Amino acid sequence: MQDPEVLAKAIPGCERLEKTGDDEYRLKMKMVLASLSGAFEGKVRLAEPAPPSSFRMIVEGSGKIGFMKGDGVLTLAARDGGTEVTYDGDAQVGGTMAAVGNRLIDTTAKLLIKRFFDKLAEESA
Amino acid sequence: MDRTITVTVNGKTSTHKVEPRLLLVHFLRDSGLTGTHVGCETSLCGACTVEVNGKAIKSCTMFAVQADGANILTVEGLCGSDGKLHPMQEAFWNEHGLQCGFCTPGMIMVSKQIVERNPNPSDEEIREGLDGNLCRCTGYQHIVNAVRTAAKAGA
Amino acid sequence: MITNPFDYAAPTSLSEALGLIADGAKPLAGGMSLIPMMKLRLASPEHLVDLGRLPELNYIRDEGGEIHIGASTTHYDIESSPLLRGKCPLLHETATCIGDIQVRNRGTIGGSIAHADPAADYPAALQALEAKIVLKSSSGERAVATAEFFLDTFTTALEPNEIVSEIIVPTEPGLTGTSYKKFYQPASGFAVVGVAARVRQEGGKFSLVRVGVTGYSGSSYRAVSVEEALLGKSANADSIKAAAAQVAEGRDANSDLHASAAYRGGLLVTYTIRALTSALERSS
Amino acid sequence: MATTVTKIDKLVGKRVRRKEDPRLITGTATYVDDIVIPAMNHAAVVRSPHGAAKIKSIDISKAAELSGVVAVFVGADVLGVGTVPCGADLPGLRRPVHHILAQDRVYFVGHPVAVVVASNRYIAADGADLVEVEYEPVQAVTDVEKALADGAPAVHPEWPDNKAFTFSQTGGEPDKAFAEADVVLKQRIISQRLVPNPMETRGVVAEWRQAERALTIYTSTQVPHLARTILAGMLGLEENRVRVVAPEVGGGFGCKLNIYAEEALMGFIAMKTGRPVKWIESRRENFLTTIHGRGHVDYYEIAAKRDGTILGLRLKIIQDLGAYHQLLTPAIPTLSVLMMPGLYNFRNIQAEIIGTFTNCVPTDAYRGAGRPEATYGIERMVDILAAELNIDPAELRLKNFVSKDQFPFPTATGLNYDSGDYHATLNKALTEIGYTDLRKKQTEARAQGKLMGIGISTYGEICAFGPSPATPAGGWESATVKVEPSGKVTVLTGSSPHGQGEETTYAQIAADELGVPLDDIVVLHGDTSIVQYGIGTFGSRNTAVGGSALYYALQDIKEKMKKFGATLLDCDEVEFENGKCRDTKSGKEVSVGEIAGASYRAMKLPPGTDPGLVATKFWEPPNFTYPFGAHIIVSEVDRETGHIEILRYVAVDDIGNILNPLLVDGQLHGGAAQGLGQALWEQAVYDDNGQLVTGEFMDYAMPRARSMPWIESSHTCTPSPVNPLGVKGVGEAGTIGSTPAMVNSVIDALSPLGIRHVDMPLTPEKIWKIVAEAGA
Repeated sequence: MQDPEVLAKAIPGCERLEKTGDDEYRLKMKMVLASLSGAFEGKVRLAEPAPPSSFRMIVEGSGKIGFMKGDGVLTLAARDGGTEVTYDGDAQVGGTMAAVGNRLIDTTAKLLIKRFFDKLAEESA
Repeated sequence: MDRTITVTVNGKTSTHKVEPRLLLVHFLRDSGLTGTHVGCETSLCGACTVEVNGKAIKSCTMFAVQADGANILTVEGLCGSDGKLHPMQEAFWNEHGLQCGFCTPGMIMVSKQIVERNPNPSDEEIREGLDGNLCRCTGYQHIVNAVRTAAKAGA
Repeated sequence: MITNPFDYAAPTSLSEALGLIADGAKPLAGGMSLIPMMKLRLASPEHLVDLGRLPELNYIRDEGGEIHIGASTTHYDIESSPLLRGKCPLLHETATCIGDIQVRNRGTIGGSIAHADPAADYPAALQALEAKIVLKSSSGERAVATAEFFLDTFTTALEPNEIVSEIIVPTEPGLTGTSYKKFYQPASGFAVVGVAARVRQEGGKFSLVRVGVTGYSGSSYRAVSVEEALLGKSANADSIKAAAAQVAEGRDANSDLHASAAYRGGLLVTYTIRALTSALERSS
Repeated sequence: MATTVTKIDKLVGKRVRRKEDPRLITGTATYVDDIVIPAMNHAAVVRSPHGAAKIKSIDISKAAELSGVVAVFVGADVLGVGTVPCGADLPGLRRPVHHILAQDRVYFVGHPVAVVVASNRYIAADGADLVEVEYEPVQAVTDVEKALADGAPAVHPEWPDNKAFTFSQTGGEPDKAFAEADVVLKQRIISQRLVPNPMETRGVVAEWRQAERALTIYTSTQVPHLARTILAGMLGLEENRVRVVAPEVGGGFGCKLNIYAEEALMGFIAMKTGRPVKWIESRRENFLTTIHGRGHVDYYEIAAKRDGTILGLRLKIIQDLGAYHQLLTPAIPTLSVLMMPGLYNFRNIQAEIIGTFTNCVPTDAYRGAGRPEATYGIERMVDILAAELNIDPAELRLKNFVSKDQFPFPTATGLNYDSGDYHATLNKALTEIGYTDLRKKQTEARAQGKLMGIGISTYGEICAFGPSPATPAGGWESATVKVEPSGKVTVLTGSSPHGQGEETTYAQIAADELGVPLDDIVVLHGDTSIVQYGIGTFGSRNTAVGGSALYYALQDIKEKMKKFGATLLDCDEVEFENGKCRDTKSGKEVSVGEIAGASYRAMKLPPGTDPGLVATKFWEPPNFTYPFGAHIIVSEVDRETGHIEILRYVAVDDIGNILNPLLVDGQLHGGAAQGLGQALWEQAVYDDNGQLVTGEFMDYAMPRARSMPWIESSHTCTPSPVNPLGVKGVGEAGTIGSTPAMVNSVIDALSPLGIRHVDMPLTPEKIWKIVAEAGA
């Protein structure tokens, strides 16, 4: 799961993920959410590893339409013969994106996180 | 890329080449009808209100190409050919329904629609009707007075 | 605030429009959500297909127990339709709560639900009405239940080549009481929470209860647990109050500047009670 | 022989509908964006998306290559242009250098970084999107108290404590007063940041004529003459080469009492490119880059005797200045200090201001400018004291008011209140709302579990800015009266009204003084090439200062007309009345028109008199004026949702003489809307990274028609002795009076739950939480 290739596939709209250092990657992504779309550049950092059960992942990106930042701890646990991934953290979206309504920020961030996990589950299955 | 549109604005029909992304409000303003104003970009202030085919709409949230074939009325078209003010204009003047005047064309256009649809509106109905238009000067009280007065005068 | 450039087509037949959409063009309905996003350059579609010139999508028809509404029908048409006012008052009432006069004059029901803003008004009513949503593409059409249509924020069952073409709502027998109650966000007028209720009673007991919720979470939903808790129970304030407490069951609350998750939860219960109470009053 | 004189009805005091309205209601007025000059380009500004960052590089190549783009400028290109000025001066004030485009750092979201000039606004916007700026974000600080904490990020690295200045003032013997007090109450009170939001955003059109070395700047401003002087300096031009025109201005509320980077930038672009250029601020830009108002965290302490006698007030203001000083930024909180005594008789004050930098857009004058903050704080403290002492808040106020025989009243902060009868105003408001009955109703409502509140605010304010020593660029105003050869009258005023209606009120004054019909008078303003010089419109000063200048100019004109009249009538003594000079002996008359014609024809000049009928007066007011009033709001709180319903709003304002009640009502209603906006809905919220969360109308809740109550407005009248018109000023009264009345009303509603204070805005969520936590 800490494999950059897997991460690249799981991060919604990820176009490129380049290793820039220990546990640090440069990220290029295009977020598409219904009619909303925007390119972001930023970085992904993995920290506080406690293999195999948990690590912290920080995703930061910015682009013309705003910013996004996700920071959370992923925990893996064996369950019913599979692996259950849980996530505790939050995501922020800001900039021009916020201009269409603060009401959309939280729900959009949640949606992106959900997509990430769905994809992650798919990729690691 | 440009498209040709034919529109009737304040009774005059003409044909124009426009870029698809040209907003109706910019189209109108660029043609010299600068009474229609732009006050925001999120469709919440109503300063750009005009009538398209008899319906009050926000012209900053419509492309000129969408108005192809439409009949458009702006604040400049409210006066009679003799220059006589529309009763709603007259009421805004008499009741001091404006201060800086920037929101006024949009206010007048939407007020006209309020009274057309409800010839005898209560104050509450007037206030609801004005919900899509912001005014920072008047606190709305004189605008409500103006709409009520115009309605009574049969505007 | 100016959009990026785009190509524009305004087909006059639905099949032509669907062909363009199949080729990747973005449908433009009333534009009340899409155009502001384009102006802020948050959305930059390269091709727009204007659905505003398709008479095939603009109608309100009574077809034996159901009302069929074309997707291009504006909120104002719905608000002012005597047919809907008489036979589907919930949709009428909901339409009056949307935006403002200018937005209602231009915005369409199909555009609104396809956009799937989590705080839009119609979804609550459509959930409560168990409306069917007809989706069309150049390769065919299908009808989807409201509950299966709204999936998440801005996310619906629409495939990229599909558009919403029609909404089908039931006609209400006179004994059904309906109500839509909305707590307005003070700046934008969107629903912080909105609750649509639809009830019938027989012999002092609830014989039908439908509750649709918008604004509370990423997507609208039917509060089935409230419905089940009330069915067959005495039609009174106490039972409503007890059942309404379950309205958020299984849902994750949105949180924003205007309402934290906890406050939204409190509002939702209150508005569920108010909508059900008002619907009950209207049901006899 | 006696002639009967037909008495012409005076216009002053009448509800005269406005002369400016025909152009506004027909959509034919000219705002900045309505100005089109041949060959005009359009500019779009590239702005920082970060609250704080270093600029590592700017790549303009893609933008410059875009077809239709004429020029792109960045910080390095504008180093020759002067910096954005601050007219306020305080001892030890730290002044950040404020270039018109960012240099190596950005300090707030919206900070201008580059500008793209193109043949139309669409291409300019496309070009701006193509400018690539590489930033290295650094930690921002947006909360004013966090900015003062140890280890806070430095907004300006050269001043790590983020303090721009500290200021203190003491009046009387506050330490003694507090030592002797039976009761000392403390409260932290926030006046949150607000966005002025005039419906017309800012906008500039600049045109340079090289051969004449003449620059014309059309700008949506409240201060055209000041703008000319300052912009000329910034652009290295002599001021007589610069013409500034404030065309129709779509609202200002203080935010256009300023000099902005874009005004100089457009001048620079016009000069550099040789082509006219237009820039129109988007609403988004307006939220991010036009000044905000308020932004106080205040610490109050009130000292009183057990009988309710207020002894003194202490106040520490932590002022959120934002990242830079705009024109008056640091001066605004000093007005709060001046206002501290309110309408009350106590003589002991102690105040401290800590002017604090944050990574936010600067604060500056917004309707009321410092006075609403102070009035809100005082009126909250009086209510808190009333609750503590269990004294009725109306009674407590009446007990502590300065009484009408104490005027002129010197205050502990060094002001000299001109005139007033505070008891009369509050008593009138109490009568109109039926206070005694209302309190009984409230008791009944409470018994039924209802949360009903009655909120009183009695405010005073400092208006008619003002004596020149108290105003950064001079506080006088000017007027020219020209009686044209036909007898028609042109008035030029140095004030620059933009909605207040002085084209009408000044015409009323002139019509009455000269006895000519209103329609014969034209009032011109806002163009430095037409108007002599002037200060502008702000601080509720137009009628009191500009109107007085006009009044005196009219007296000069009348004197001169009398001389011509006597010559024409060939007599020694004439009276001037109702537009005619009359020989007091023969009763023979000549009209203004006849006199005017003769004065320009100049066939026969009175001894020692020059031809023509033009008079100019620059008038310096001897003092501020001090309007006051009492606002009472009745409200009810919905326990289940926290929603606040305004049941009644009674306002009694004393603004001295009233020239046009229709316009006065309009000013009060609009002011009240902005004040209620602060109390209930509006807030500029920055997150920790410097993003403005309420940066569009989507989230910044403006007062709307359906949210505003009906305002029952009436008046008492104590004419000001400071000016010949006896007026005090009304522009800010509604804003100042409404906010505390609203909050006091809601706190009164919540008082059975033990609540003494809640910070604004009183959002339903805050109220709901309080009710929920009280378990009620």
